[in-house]
Amino acid sequence: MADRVTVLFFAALREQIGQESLSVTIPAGGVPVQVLREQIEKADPAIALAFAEQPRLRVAVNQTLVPFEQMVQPGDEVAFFPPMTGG
Amino acid sequence: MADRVTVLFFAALREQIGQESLSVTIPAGGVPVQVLREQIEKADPAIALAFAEQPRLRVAVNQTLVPFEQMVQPGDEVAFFPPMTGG
Amino acid sequence: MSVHVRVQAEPFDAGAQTARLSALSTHTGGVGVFVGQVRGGHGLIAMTLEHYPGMTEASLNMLAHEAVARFALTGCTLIHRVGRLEVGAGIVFVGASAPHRGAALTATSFLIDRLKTGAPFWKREEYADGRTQWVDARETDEDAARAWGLKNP
Amino acid sequence: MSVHVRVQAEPFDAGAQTARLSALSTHTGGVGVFVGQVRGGHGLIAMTLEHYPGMTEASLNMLAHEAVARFALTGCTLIHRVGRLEVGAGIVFVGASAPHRGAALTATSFLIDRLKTGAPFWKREEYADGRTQWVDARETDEDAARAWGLKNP
Repeated sequence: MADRVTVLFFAALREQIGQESLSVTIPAGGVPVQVLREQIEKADPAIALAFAEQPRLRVAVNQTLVPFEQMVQPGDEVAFFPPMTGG
Repeated sequence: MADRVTVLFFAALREQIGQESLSVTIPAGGVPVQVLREQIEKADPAIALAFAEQPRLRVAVNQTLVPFEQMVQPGDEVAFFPPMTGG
Repeated sequence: MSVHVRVQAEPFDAGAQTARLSALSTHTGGVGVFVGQVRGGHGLIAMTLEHYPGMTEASLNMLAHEAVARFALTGCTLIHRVGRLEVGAGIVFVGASAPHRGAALTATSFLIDRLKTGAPFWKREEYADGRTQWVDARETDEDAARAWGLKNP
Repeated sequence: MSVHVRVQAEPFDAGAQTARLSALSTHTGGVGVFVGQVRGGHGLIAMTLEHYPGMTEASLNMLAHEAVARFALTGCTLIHRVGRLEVGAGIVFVGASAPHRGAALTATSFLIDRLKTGAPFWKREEYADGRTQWVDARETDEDAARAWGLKNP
């Protein structure tokens, strides 16, 4: 439990993947977003497919947009989503 | 009467000149605004002074801004005023 | 396409005017609005707006129609007050509706920049100490109007 | 300086919001407003706005404070609706008040350009024939946001 992150999906990604959140175990020292991404892609082909179809995938860690090199620590909230289309 | 134009003054010009309109006789064939201007300046020192203090004097003929070379015909309405400051 | 122009002594209702622009067309995606009001400071208590009746309405109408054509607006509203207006009072309402936001916002800037120096209004300031003073035209306002393309002599 | 940010399902009252901005400070000389609404056409009947609760409010707050600092605003309001919105319905209200018109109008453009691609909202279109479709992000929107200076990754 202490080494888990919450992963969220929004909009088209949420629909394609068929779920809106996951709980994922990561190393206690953390991992870059890119490594977490590959981990969940391997675990679920629906995620791999949805991400592959989304060339401009965005990621937020603890509700702040970040690059994929950003480190994710246990307890963080990580959200993947397509480019935003508000306004 | 047929060879007259109405001359109007607005804003600071109206206050300095102390009147808001004049009726002026011009040649039947018309004159450029510049000639009308010199004519009323000669007729009234208050007008000459007010115009001299207004380096960016504007003129409208029949309610359209025009350059001082524009011809004025009998029956026209000619308005002199400072730069506009609306909005 | 709908143009609405008014010169009036009474206050305008910016909300009702914005709602009217929003409702004009189902093809409208954005409405841009600018409200100019009497700014306080330095002892100013009010402004009196003088205008050239007849030419004012004609100038505003021409300006509104130019904006509609230039920015393909679905609607355009210009309301300018005249008479004595105290600090905080609305002076001018400018509104532009269009299918996309770019046109609505650019038209709003165009309209207020052009209106400032291209329609026959003049402001006289009134101060708490009794002093009154005609507002000088600012070069920057004339530059802003000119930046949209040559128009006034 | 006053910042007002809301994410809500209910309609907003553009008039009341504009009036609030006008009344915030006697130093305000201009209020800029943009209202985005659901544009009809091609059989579109509604849009559903999804968002990322928590991050949405944080993003809008950060954006509003950035605009206040950058343009020396006297006030800034951002209201974004979520849920299902039919053609003609307001989606977003953006408002900025400032001593002078330039800052108010430039801030209004800045806010809507940045909001479009920088706050976690997503639109799904709903057509008369039953078809639904997520709106694709437009490169032009991302260019517009970037033109105000680098911000998003």
